[in-house]
Amino acid sequence: MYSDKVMDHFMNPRNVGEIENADGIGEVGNAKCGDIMKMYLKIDDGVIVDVKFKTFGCGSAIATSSIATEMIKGKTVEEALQLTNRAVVEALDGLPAQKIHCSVLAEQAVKSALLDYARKNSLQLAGLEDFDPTEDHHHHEEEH
Amino acid sequence: MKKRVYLDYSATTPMKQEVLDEMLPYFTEKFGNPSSIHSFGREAKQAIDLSREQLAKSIGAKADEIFFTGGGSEADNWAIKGIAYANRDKGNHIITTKIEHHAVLHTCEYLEKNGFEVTYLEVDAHGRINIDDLKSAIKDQTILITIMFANNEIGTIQPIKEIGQIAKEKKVIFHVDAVQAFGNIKINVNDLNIDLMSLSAHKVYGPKGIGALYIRKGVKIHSLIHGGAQERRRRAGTENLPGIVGFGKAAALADENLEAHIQHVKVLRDKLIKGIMEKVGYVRLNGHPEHRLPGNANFAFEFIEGESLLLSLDMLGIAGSSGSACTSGSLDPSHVLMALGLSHEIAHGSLRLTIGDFTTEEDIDYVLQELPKVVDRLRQMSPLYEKVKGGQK
Amino acid sequence: MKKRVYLDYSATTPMKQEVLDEMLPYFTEKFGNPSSIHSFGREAKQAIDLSREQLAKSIGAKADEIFFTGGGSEADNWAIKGIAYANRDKGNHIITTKIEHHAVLHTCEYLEKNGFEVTYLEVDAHGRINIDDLKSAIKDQTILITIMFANNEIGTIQPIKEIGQIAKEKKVIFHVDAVQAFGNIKINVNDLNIDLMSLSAHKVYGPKGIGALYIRKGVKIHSLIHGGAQERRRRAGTENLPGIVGFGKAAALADENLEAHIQHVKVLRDKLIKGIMEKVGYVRLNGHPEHRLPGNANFAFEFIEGESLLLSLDMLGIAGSSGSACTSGSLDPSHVLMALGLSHEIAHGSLRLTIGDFTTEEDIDYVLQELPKVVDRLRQMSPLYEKVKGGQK
Ligand SMILES: Cc1ncc(COP(=O)(O)O)c(C=O)c1O
Ligand SMILES: Cc1ncc(COP(=O)(O)O)c(C=O)c1O
Ligand code: FES
Ligand code: FES
Repeated sequence: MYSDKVMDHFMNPRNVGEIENADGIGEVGNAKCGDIMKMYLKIDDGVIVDVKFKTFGCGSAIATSSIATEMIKGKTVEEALQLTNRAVVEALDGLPAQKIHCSVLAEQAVKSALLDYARKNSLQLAGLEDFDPTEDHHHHEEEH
Repeated sequence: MKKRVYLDYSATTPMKQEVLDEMLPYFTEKFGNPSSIHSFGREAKQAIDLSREQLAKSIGAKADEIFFTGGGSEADNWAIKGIAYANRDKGNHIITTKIEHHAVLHTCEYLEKNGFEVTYLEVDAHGRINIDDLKSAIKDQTILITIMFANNEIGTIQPIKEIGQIAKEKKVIFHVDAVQAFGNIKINVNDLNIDLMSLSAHKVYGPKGIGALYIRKGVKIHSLIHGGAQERRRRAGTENLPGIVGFGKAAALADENLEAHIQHVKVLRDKLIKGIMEKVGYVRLNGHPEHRLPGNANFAFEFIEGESLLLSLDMLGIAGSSGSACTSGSLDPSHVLMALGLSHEIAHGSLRLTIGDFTTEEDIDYVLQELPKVVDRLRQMSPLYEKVKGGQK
Repeated sequence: MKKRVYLDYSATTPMKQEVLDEMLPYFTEKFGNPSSIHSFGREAKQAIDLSREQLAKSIGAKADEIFFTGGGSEADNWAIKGIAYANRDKGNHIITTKIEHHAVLHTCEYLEKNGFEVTYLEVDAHGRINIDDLKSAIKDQTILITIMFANNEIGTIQPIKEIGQIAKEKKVIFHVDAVQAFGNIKINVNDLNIDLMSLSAHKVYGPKGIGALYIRKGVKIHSLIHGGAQERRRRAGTENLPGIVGFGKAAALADENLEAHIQHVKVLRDKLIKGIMEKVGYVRLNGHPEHRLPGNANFAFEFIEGESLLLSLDMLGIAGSSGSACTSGSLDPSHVLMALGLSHEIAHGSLRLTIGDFTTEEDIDYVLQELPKVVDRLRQMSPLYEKVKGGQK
């Protein structure tokens, strides 16, 4: 069902936890849908120097959060904004069709934390103009 | 090899060696078509007759009231559609519950699209229907009551005897999905006033792909599968000979061993429940405390999600199941857990562990040792648990 | 032990040892429910995926166009009812033939009682339809053409390619009952423009109680068995795991060995036909002389009745079948033989001997030695024969 990469990130998730006095915190999803992702960013000079997450969700939700933190750690804010759910899926060697939305959630969580950072620092970040972290992206696609 | 602990007996069971031994000759040697009049056909026919008797005996029915099907789902579909269409002139109303298996629910929904009206009875927090609700749901147009004997997820057993009594008084046909109950509860279709009953072999250490529908003599029903004259013209198709032989044997074994089986699984199940309740916080037992299948344990662990729990257990060789939406690929968690009134979050964190004849005390000890650690690890990752620890809850 | 010569391969086949070997682990060890996400479930799922590919490959389809069923009859019922109800808004007319298997005919008759109109095409003396008849039967309301690939009694093969071409031109869905043809004729669903096709494992040395429906991608169909999400939500019920594994293997073997199989059975069949024609008088071959299944021989012996013929052969260990009414317990002889225009008497005297992979030349020699004696003995008892001998005919 899941690739070895997914299982690795699920069983040994990287960067689990919280950051005190984080520069940006994002939370997406809701428990009703069965998944909540919370992302903490420490940002220094426009560079993400530390990132932590907590996730309530399925194996793929945990794995996507984990790999997303790895993918943005050490990157600039602008680079992190380029993270797409597709890139997350590729980095995990694929996800089952009905689990793609978990990767969307990971992208949203990162963006939502960056938005928080931007607001706190009164910055305008290109790519976040239309971003609405409360939008429901939990679509379980049906297989036919 | 890695340790493997199978605790998903309600999903399916391994076949017993005695059942396989019984079936083996019918694949390559005694392979005749039971409809054929030559010796190959006759020996096949005899084997089927014997199985039919074994099955009938195990539920207190007559052999000619047993009709073999391709499984429990076919039996449910046949019973419900077959009765609905055969009694269309009498009425169009069907009564069932909110916690039936999908084979019943989706069949009822299909009938709703085709001119039938269906009442889905609510259940209480433990998953039992209220008898008064049933009574008041019955009306002149009611042609069928279809209620499961015991639920596959939470194990809750319905008051079948009372329901049967009411159905009889009101002259409404009563179908029971006993796929989970069979082999776990003594069933006598006459004592319970059951008119039709669905069974499936793979839940009782028999083969997959074979089931049966008990149809009380005199009950008018349409066929679901038309064609040849098999099963006394009611269910067409060359008989699944080894499957039927295996089902007969499995039913006979289940009947013989019923008491010992119940005792064995109940002791282990109770140990499991007690252990988990002691070792893990924020956990509850779903389903009825007493009126439940002897081998069923269904827990709701707060703050975590079922699929990640299952996957973690699977890495440890422990096989269970969950009513989480993430497992099924559908948007909502199990309709059964929702019908109990559980919140989405709680329903998401459900874990069903079902115990069977091959489960050992060591298996349970292993689970009691590993499961609390897994729950803890996942909770450490959960943003919901954070709040509890932080005293926000 | 008494000699036993099985010549009823069209009724059912013994399973091949290779098929059984493939199935065996899935009863007691790899017994998981394919819907479960744990390791037991995943290994089951993988096995099913492989079988689906084997089956798809053998008919030139894609794996996701194969849906497993509980047998050939279920596949026929599903295809016909499922297409009829899913296309009810487009029309209510179905075209079939007079010589279909009962799984098709009785399903069509059932639909006739429920608002559909069915045209039953005539066949010629050899059992083939006339393509012009088909063309003129198609009208605006026609939603389905269902015609069997090869007939189970007389072995006659229909002009499936031409029919598929017409169906495609007229945009009518085309279902083929290929239960008898599969494994005996190379079939490619794309070359033949087949939209749906029914298969059954037990006719090709696979297990009983498992079949499949090929459904071309994009074809809209209702479910016959509602419930769980198995078979991509189209056919509910816990999968018959060992059955599916066995069917996959049987299909792969049939595909690999097709040429050798055809060669083997055809040589023996031709020897049988030639021998009988030479040794017995007043006999004819039913079905088409060339367009027929390689293993099928169907004789009409005048002046005698099929059941007594079968019983006599059975005493000698020879297993065959007959279209005689006395065999089936119904009043009329086989609808297939009647559709050929045979008189009742002739139809009554029919004997089908079908040859398979395990048939040997000695088997045929034995039949050629015994059958003429049996026919003769029965004729000596027959008042009809008396008249012939007396020169009254
Ligand atoms: C042409 C044909 N169609 C359908 C069937 C039904 O298949 P099954 O016996 O697997 O239900 C058979 C055989 O019985 C057959 O010969
Ligand atoms: C209560 C209940 N009904 C019906 C079924 C369907 O039986 P089968 O899987 O044999 O089709 C099941 C099991 O899957 C069940 O648990
Ligand atoms: S969190 Fe529900 S599918 Fe991933
Ligand atoms: S002659 Fe006896 S049933 Fe036909």
